[in-house]
Amino acid sequence: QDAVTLQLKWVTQAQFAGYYVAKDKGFYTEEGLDVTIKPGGPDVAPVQVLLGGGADVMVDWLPSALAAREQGAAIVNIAQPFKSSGMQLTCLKESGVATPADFAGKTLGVWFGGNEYPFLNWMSKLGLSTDGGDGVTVLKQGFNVDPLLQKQAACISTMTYNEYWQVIDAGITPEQLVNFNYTTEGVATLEDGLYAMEDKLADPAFEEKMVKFVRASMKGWKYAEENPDEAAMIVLENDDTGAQTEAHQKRMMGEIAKLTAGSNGALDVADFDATVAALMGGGSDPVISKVPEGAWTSAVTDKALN
Amino acid sequence: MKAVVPILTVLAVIVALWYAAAVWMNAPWERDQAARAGTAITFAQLLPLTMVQERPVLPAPHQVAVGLWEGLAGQAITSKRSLVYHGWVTLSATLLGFAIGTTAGVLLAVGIVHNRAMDLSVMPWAIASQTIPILAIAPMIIVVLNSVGVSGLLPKAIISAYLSFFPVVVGMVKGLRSPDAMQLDLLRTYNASRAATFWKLRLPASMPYLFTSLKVGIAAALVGAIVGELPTGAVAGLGARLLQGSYYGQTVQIWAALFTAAFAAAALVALIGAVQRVTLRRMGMAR
Amino acid sequence: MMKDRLNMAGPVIEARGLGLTFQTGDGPVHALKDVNLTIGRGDFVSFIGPSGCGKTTFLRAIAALEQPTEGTLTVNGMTPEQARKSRAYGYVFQAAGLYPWRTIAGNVRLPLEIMGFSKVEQEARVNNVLQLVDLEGFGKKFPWQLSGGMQQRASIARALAFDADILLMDEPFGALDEIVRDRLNEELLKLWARTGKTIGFVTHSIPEAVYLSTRIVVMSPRPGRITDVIDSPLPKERPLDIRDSAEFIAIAHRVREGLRAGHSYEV
Amino acid sequence: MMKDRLNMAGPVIEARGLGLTFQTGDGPVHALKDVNLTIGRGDFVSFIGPSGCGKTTFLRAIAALEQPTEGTLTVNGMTPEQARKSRAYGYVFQAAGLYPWRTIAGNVRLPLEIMGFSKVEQEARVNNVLQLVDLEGFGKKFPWQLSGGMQQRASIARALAFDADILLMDEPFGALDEIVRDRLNEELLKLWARTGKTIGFVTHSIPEAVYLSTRIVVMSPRPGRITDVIDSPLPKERPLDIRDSAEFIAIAHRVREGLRAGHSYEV
Amino acid sequence: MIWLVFAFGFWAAAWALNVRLAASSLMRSRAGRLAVPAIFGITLLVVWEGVVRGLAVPGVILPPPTAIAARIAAEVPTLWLDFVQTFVKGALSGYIMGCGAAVLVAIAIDRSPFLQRGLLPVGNFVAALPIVGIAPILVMWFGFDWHSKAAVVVVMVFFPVLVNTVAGLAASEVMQRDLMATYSASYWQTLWKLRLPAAMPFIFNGLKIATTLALIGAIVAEFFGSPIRGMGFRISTEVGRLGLDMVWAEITVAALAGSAFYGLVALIERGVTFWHPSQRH
Ligand SMILES: Nc1ncnc2c1ncn2[C@@H]1O[C@H](COP(=O)(O)OP(=O)(O)OP(=O)(O)O)[C@@H](O)[C@H]1O
Ligand SMILES: Nc1ncnc2c1ncn2[C@@H]1O[C@H](COP(=O)(O)OP(=O)(O)OP(=O)(O)O)[C@@H](O)[C@H]1O
Ligand SMILES: Cc1ncc(C[n+]2csc(CCO)c2C)c(N)n1
Ligand SMILES: [Mg+2]
Ligand SMILES: [Mg+2]
Repeated sequence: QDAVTLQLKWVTQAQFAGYYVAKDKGFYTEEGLDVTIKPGGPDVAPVQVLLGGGADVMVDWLPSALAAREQGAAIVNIAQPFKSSGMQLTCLKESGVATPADFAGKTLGVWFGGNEYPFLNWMSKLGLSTDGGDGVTVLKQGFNVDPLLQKQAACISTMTYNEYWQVIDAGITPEQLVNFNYTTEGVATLEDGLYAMEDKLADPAFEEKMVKFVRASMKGWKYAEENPDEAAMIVLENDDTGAQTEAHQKRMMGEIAKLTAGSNGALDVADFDATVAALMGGGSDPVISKVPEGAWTSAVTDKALN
Repeated sequence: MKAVVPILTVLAVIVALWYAAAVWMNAPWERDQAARAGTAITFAQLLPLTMVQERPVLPAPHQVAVGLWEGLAGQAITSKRSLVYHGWVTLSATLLGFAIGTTAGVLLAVGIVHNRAMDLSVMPWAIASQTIPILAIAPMIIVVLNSVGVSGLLPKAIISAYLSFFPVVVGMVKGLRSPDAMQLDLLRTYNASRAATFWKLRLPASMPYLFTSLKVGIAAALVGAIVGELPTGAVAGLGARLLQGSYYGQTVQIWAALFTAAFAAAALVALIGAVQRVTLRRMGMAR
Repeated sequence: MMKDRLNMAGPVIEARGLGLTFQTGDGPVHALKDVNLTIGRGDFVSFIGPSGCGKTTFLRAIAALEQPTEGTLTVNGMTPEQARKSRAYGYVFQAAGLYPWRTIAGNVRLPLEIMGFSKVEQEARVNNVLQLVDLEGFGKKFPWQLSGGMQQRASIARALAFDADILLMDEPFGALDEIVRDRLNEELLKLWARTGKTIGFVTHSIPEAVYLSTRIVVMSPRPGRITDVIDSPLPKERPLDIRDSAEFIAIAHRVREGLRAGHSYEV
Repeated sequence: MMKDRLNMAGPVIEARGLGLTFQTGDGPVHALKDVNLTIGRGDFVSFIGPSGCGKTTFLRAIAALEQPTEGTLTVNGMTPEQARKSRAYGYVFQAAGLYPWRTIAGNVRLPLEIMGFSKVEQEARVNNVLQLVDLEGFGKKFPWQLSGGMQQRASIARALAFDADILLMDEPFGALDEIVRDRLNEELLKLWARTGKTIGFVTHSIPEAVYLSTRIVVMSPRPGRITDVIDSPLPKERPLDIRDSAEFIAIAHRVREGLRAGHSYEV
Repeated sequence: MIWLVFAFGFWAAAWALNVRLAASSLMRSRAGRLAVPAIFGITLLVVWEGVVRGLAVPGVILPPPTAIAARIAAEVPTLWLDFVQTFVKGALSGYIMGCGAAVLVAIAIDRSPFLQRGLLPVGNFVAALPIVGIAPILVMWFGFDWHSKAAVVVVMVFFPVLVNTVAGLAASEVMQRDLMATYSASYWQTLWKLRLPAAMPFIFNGLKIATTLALIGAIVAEFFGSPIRGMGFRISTEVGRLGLDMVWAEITVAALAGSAFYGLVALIERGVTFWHPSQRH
């Protein structure tokens, strides 16, 4: 059995259901793989772990992966299970935000640590500066939705599958909220993809391992899409902290299924180019300065899916 | 024993203040909710609501108590929802880190006391090392150790050791230097070797300092273990509980984990205190 | 314990043109200057002089705890350092300085452990000296369980335990009241008579110096010099009431005069 | 400072059946028992007795620093507590106990600040008492820059600065060498003769007690009792060599005998 | 390999030099005493550089000191902005408030043994609450700007200073207090003229410990929500961007600022407690 270590971008939750399902249902074992799944968290930079040799493959967002690649980290997208973006900006209606034109002068909560690129890109498209003044005041949002509930920010970043529901659960009704979806605003970027080291991929044996891994993972994803409740329970069992709740994970799985629905695992080049274009158009301070070369490969998915 | 009444009194006052603060801090949310619903709310209606919020700004004491009770006693201790289980995960890293940190601290102190070059060069840098924000380098330590194949308990323990060695160094240097000139001169008149001076004078004389710094050190080790749990992917342990709690806005869970950590620290410190009393009494240094 | 028993005939301690200067923040302090003194085997020499005149410093130089800056100092014909290495002396500090984590017996045993006596020998000697200073039965107590006077005696026992030829005592009885002091003076004299040790003894008390010594060294301060060396004509056997004899009073008077001369005030 | 100058005729300090018991971990310690003593205005009373007999305790009780458990104690006809509040005494502790963060002048000035003397008055008094104890020129130094003897004198100056009627001194000269001690004894006598203060004085030295006092109180330990009160027939004018007079020696002898009786040994 | 050999060769040479320096008479001069730790520090940096280059450690895991130095030089304005936000606004204000409050509370409870017995154990318990748990709560309470950072610092420094001050207020000797009693001095006179001066060595012990705590507290609190400036903010975002040289640049600033802060307090201590034996050797 070949050992593979997967580094997640965040803590154990239904966002990564496909991998847990594949492990739990024995899809990996069928491929002859022994997969270890390492949860992430706000203090984990998956690229660092990958470069440090702590993992063979990781889940990351394309913007931060491309930024890392420009920093000299030779990582390559080998598969893209997520088709659509789940990121949005959620605002309290009472704060007076109805359209993006109302952002000026408001405080907006943003995730940093590699997740800030789509937002910065959007703001530069809107022509809003992000260092206060006549633009917007940016708040580095912590782990949760408190800034909105405590009215420290007019809007905060949420994922359709997670934080948005936390706001709802806290007792705020959808009618009291305004959502700005990144896809609708035309600034969506590719989210959870699978990445590996370029030099390791040059080794056919490793590539073969990745092929098996992607094939089994996609099987897991499709199973999860079809059996969301079971998938959620599998995730729950794998949560070592015991902090997740069943209701929340089931709902999250339902939302995640919408994002993975359009993907068979292969990267859609048009989506990739759209993300790159968005990142390069970031005004005076673009996220990446030149079109990335070799940042993705279809070699793995080609073999895995045929 | 005569401390019991004062402590209980102080606790009672704190709990009372805490309840008052809980009402005060949780009330705006209820008022906002009422306003959003377009209704008015009286204080009498509001009061009970502030005691039972799902995501309170400040949970009421009984909410924390219930959270603690469920976490500690309401689960099988092997359950992932048990605070005993998570407490043990953190505690094992704490103890290992404390052992490493104490050993390193004592050895460094011995070196500093016996070697002037070490004295002059190490001390300022030991101080500087403690001004480095541990949360910033903890992920790097984990990654670096990971890349050389070390994972699991040890990386956490090393972060915990990083925090606990410093008080031990400072205390032990002070302790090993605490013999006065006359006590040292006495051994010189016997032409005692450095080793004899160490074992028969410096080490016994340093015991009170050692225990004091061990108390500080073990509390620091616990904090280190918790910090070390965050960048390991928050798999298990009190740090993971804290993090997950804040991620999902489960205020009560944060507070329960927080209190468990503080109880653990208090228990560890008390344990060292007990060892200290026994040792010092044996040595005739406590009266 | 092979001590150097050569030079039985020669002087035990010999200082020639001895000087010792401390370098301090505000300039050098001349603690000793041009000190010449010869102490023979079996002498009981007292040092007396105003505060700060260098008595302690001189004793410490003999014990190689300070380094003279001028002149020569020999102990048993060796340098003080060599003598220290050969464990030639027992030193009683002004304060008892017992290690608080050791029992009384443990404290007395300390030098024996360090010098590698056998366990049996250690036990025997500890019992022996504790008896000598009237502390049998207190071996298992810790220092703080004893009165100041008892602690002082334990520290004397500690210095006697390994039976060094030379005994250096720095105001050993300073903290005791007159009656206890008298008693210990008698005991010390008896011990000295019995063992024939060479003793250097610092005191502030003129009667004590006269009562105990074969020679009294009077010192004066800034810089510390020897102003008078008085050989005592008193017999070796000295009952306490010898202090009322005319001879005694005469010597005491001479010491007092010497001291007063040294006190060219201000204190 | 309006001190209570009533009762000029009555006794200054009067103890009747005074007892003081400390409650300690291993049972009560009877520090004082059935102490009866009357001290009149202008008396110089010395307390002498073996270590632990309660001398300090008695002095502290007079100064209202300890609470007697039996009997009565009055100072100037008031309770010690009231007397303390009316700032009736200066107290010299056994150790100098200067505040290290204050200069010598600052230390002497301390009671004056507390009692609200004017700045000018403070300066004048500080200079005055520093001169009295031979420390002019050292006012700006810190305690650790002075020898032990000088510190001791500074603490005496501090107690004299505010001119209390009663002076309580607990072994004030214990740490000094004989010559300095003699000199300070003379000075103290002069001061006493000049000011007519009432002085309570603890010492371990028999000659000192005899030389200074109008009355000598001999105490014995466990429990602390007064075993002898000796009224001195010596004249108020006392040159140092009065100590060689037959009268002096006789009193000293009586004190020594009293002391020895108290020492029902072991130390 | 060459780099490794060079690094360890340098280490050995510098250590030998330090051993000689430490034994030499140069140690009496201030420059001599500064030279030894400086040489040691330089050695650490050289070994670091050598190891990173020798083992070809990727820059995104551990950058070499030269890269960090270059980044510091290039980013002075940003570093300054972060320093002001975190150190001046967060750490310093919290330090002053926390230490001030601790001393005042210590004086207040000093009058009551009852409160002391009750409050100190509870205080020790509160002091054991891990900062990583408290920080998110305080950020929720006090907002994301520097106020919450200052609050975290207040919580962190309060108890060490309180405990030390209480111990210090009890540190005057019986005899020194008795002296005041013989003067029939009032409570405030005794406090002002005796107990506070006598407590200073202890208070400064607490104040020194508090310096490093303050800086760490302010930085760590920024991990849990902050405006887009500050040392903690920069560190956490740059880790995500793999800007490790910038991370280390901030760490360097933190270490320098922390050591300087510590040094400053130690210097004030020297001035205030000049009379204490530990200051006089
Ligand atoms: N380590 C030192 N550094 C500087 N000066 C010193 C040191 N030790 C002693 N002195 C000075 O040397 C002189 C002699 O000191 P020493 O202790 O020998 O006096 P002493 O005669 O023993 O006095 P005492 O009767 O007070 O014990 C004093 O002036 C003292 O201040
Ligand atoms: N605070 C206390 N608690 C318990 N016992 C005490 C206390 N103070 C003094 N004693 C005891 O009271 C007795 C008398 O002590 P005190 O200090 O008055 O003796 P003293 O005559 O001054 O002796 P010295 O000559 O040693 O100064 C002693 O046995 C001592 O142990
Ligand atoms: C410091 C921090 N960074 C990111 C997120 C939000 N987050 C959690 S999961 C996820 C998507 C990838 O899993 C994102 C963006 C956060 N809450 N805190
Ligand atoms: Mg001396
Ligand atoms: Mg006394």
